[in-house]
Amino acid sequence: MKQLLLRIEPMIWLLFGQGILLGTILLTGWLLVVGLGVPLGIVPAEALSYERAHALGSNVVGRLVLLGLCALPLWKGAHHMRSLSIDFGGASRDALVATVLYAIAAAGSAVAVIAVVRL
Amino acid sequence: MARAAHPEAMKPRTPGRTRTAPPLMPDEFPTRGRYLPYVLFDATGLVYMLVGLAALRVVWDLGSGPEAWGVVQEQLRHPLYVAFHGISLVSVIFVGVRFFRLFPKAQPPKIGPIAPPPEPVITAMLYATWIGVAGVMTVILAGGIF
Amino acid sequence: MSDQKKTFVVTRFDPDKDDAPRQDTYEVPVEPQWKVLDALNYIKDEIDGTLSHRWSCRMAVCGSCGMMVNGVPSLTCKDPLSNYGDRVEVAPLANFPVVRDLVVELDGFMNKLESVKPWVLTAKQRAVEEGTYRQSPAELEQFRHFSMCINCMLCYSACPVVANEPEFLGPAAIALGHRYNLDSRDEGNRERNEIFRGEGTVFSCSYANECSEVCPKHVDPAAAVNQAKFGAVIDWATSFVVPRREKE
Amino acid sequence: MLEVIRHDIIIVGGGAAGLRAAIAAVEADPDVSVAMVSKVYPMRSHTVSAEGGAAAVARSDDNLEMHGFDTVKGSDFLGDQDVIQFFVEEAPKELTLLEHWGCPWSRNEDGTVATRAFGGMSTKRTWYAADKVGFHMLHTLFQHSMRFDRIVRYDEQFVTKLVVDGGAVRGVAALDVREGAVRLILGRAVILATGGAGKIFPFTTNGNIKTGDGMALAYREGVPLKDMEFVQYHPTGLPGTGILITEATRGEGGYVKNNEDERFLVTRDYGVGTKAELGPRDMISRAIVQEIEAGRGFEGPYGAYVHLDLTHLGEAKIDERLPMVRELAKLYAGVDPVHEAIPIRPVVHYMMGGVDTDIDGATTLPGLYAAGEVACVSLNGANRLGSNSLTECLVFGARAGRHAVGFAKGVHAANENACRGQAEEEAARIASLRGKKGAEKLAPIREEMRSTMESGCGVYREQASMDETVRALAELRRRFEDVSLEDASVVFNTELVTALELDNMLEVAETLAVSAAHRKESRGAHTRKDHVARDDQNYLYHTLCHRDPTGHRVDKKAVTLGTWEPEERKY
Repeated sequence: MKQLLLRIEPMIWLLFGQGILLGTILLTGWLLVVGLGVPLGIVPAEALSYERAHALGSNVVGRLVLLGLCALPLWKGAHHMRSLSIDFGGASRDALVATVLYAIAAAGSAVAVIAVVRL
Repeated sequence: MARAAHPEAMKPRTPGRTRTAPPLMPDEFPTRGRYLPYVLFDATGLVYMLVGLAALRVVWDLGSGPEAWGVVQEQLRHPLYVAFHGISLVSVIFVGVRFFRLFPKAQPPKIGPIAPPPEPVITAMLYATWIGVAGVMTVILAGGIF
Repeated sequence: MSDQKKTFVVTRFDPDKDDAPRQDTYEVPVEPQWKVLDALNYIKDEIDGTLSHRWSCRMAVCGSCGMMVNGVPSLTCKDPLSNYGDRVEVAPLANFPVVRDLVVELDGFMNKLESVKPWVLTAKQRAVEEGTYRQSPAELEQFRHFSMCINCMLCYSACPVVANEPEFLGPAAIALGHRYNLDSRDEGNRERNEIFRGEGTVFSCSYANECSEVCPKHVDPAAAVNQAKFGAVIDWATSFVVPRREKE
Repeated sequence: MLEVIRHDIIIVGGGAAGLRAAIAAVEADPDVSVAMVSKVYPMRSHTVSAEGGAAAVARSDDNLEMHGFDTVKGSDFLGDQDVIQFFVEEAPKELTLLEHWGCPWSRNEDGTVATRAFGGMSTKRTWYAADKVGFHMLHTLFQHSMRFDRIVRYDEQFVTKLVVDGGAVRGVAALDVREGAVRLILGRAVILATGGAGKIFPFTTNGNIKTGDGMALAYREGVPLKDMEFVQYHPTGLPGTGILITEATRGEGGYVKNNEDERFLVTRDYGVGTKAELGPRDMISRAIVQEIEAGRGFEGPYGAYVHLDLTHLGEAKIDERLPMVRELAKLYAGVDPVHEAIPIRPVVHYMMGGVDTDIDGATTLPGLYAAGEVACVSLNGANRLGSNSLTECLVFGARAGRHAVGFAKGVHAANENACRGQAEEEAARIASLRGKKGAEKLAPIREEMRSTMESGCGVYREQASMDETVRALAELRRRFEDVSLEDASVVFNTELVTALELDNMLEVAETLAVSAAHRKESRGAHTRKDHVARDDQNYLYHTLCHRDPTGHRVDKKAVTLGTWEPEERKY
């Protein structure tokens, strides 16, 4: 297991890199409006009416942005939670922890692709 | 007193023949002083994982039709959800600032034939992109244009 | 001797006498411009001859006298006593097995350093008659600050990954391997990048940046490690596209 | 139980000379097994502190003849001219090899290696790496040596005795500082590369490990020490700490000024002529001492000093060419050289003298070699020119390494039993030192040794003061027999190491004082108030200090002349 993880580590790190760079950049706007703006009433609810949201989401750029902000943060999340586990003495079970975390991220990414395609 | 580091930390392949005292971690590790930002930086991993999954659920409901979309919009107004997204925003900004301090100096002096621009230029480009994209997305999502 | 005194709480450990490290306290009359090392040498000469610590050049270039001072890795010959109040705690470097008092086991680092092949790797050995390589000042500047590492081990003491992941190559070893990767005379990139992706992988680094904070020679090993990640990934990716591509 | 290890070549010391000798040995014969036994990890060797540069002909307007003549003139015509001839020929090759191994030499725009001016050199021939050449050279050599499995390192093992059997050196007895055990390492040849002995003086640029161990090891086995009286005072060291401010500061155009802000090396005649600040070290050190004695120095907490002014060089040039000088001045003298002058005074820096060797590095004891500052192959004679020493370590380290491999082939394996006895004796002696009771303490004896060396063998010497030093040192040796050691521990007992080092220093200090008292003339770094002139008729010879039952006997050894005739040393 450990050897497999080592072999794919560069690819994981690339995904992590995009996760932290693009993920951070894409999530900011999303959190401001979808997470806080509309729910708190600062932004009028019509902005995210189904018709408008679906229209925005279903064009190509929309789909890519949505895919980015769903899938990429998962990889940053997985990689840094793995580091956190090691920080608190998790080196011995790292192989297991890493496999689980990256599996979640991979599954999440797959579902995200489907979610974006079926829009 | 400092916590014990991994017992094998900095252990040579063929250890010396005298008994050694086990390695200790730096005093402030993990959650005090200089190491708190680092551990928080790692801890934001959990936040990013949850935010990603939450966004996935919203996008999934968007694809499931108007009723599902209405339900999720309603749930998003729940104080706990709002608090979570508040914390997520703080985390995202904390991660962005800290990562943008690393990214410029992490660029090798030569990528193939071309040399990346000097570090301050890279930092400026990063922040311009971040603010630009966040601004555009906010305006679009909030109904300003389109 | 000036009248100002400081209290030194020094960690002691003799494997033949102590089960675990203990602390001794000394009152030391200090001179205004003394460094921490001067006080330790005063203790050794005048108060307690059994205190063991490493030092030599006393001008912050040999790297022998690294210790934890008030919990922070520090080069004691460079660390002015004026930085500290009346109580100064001196302990052996964190993350290292302790051999005696303030002396730690260094062979672990020597193994890591040798494993990154820190020497010029070339397909063909250049003959002396051919004279020196041509290397422009710009090419020299690419790797020069990474070659300033004096192996003082402060970065290893500050690094959380070194504390928790024994196989990790560590800041200084990666920085020196990366130094040779960036040297225009060296052709060992591919070989070293395989090592960087191997057991002690550079990807274990989760960027605490403490190694660069404590480095007394401003080598910035955090930059070196993260640049090495970049190089290792590019090399890994191209190895699928163009197998065994020699650096031109 | 005594542990016995066998190798072909044993190198004592892990600095530039030791590392270069090891590399040369394994390159000469890939099957040879080399042991590198060093008191400290090799990257801590004192080579690391060298700042200025390493000399070798590189420019088109330079040639071997000029480098040779500068060196012999600098040596006040005491250097052996066949050695100097070989040295200047090999120097460029050695520095080129080092460049191939990765040494980050500073460069010209066209990519060739840059060179700078240095004291006593007629043109710019000092290769440099900003102002950290020793550090870069040592780490390059150490990292390069790591690629050879045939070089086996014994780190932090302190060689306390050469094991001699059948009239030849057979190995060494080494104290493993960590384990506290003495180990016998047998070999067919031993190369001493342990550096100088600056710490016998109170005020020196040298690190704590420069205690003349190799010189004492050889001396105790009957090998003579040559030209020990010549001690180089470097003109610019920081008062108090003695930290070196490299000559490259003057090479880059720095001025030396007295308390009247006067560049006295230009306005007054101190024999340096138009070279001014770039005159040889002995002359400039004497000029500074005279300025201070004439009351034109400054007074400070650590005694009198003069100014080294770099302010006119500008921040850019200082940061590019002299970054460490700026860091050291700020850190250890509280002065930023970009804006203020640096306080400096002459400081003990280098030992021209050392273990007597021929051009191959071989000593009178078969199988024993020496290279670098520990040796006196006599490249430097009475005064070394700045930046020749690092190159000397490479040139003669390599030669000693190659020659030792050749010698080792004709030697049969050592007789283990005879050698084992000597090693066990040494182990018992060292064990008896641990926690030894006595009326004396280490620190006072060390301080008194240093002060008597300063008063007797300083920049200016006279018969009475030198004789007094010889007497005082003999007294200190007796008191040392009754020294007490507080630390009886076994593991990493640094007090024991300090005691052994003090024993070596006292031995070496005596040979220095005795040789100085013998030479009744002023030559190079050996300057007397009672014999001001150089006396080629009576004293154009090397002094050989032998150890014999009555104490120390000084003999003569002819100087190899030939290419350049001795002339008055005027610049």
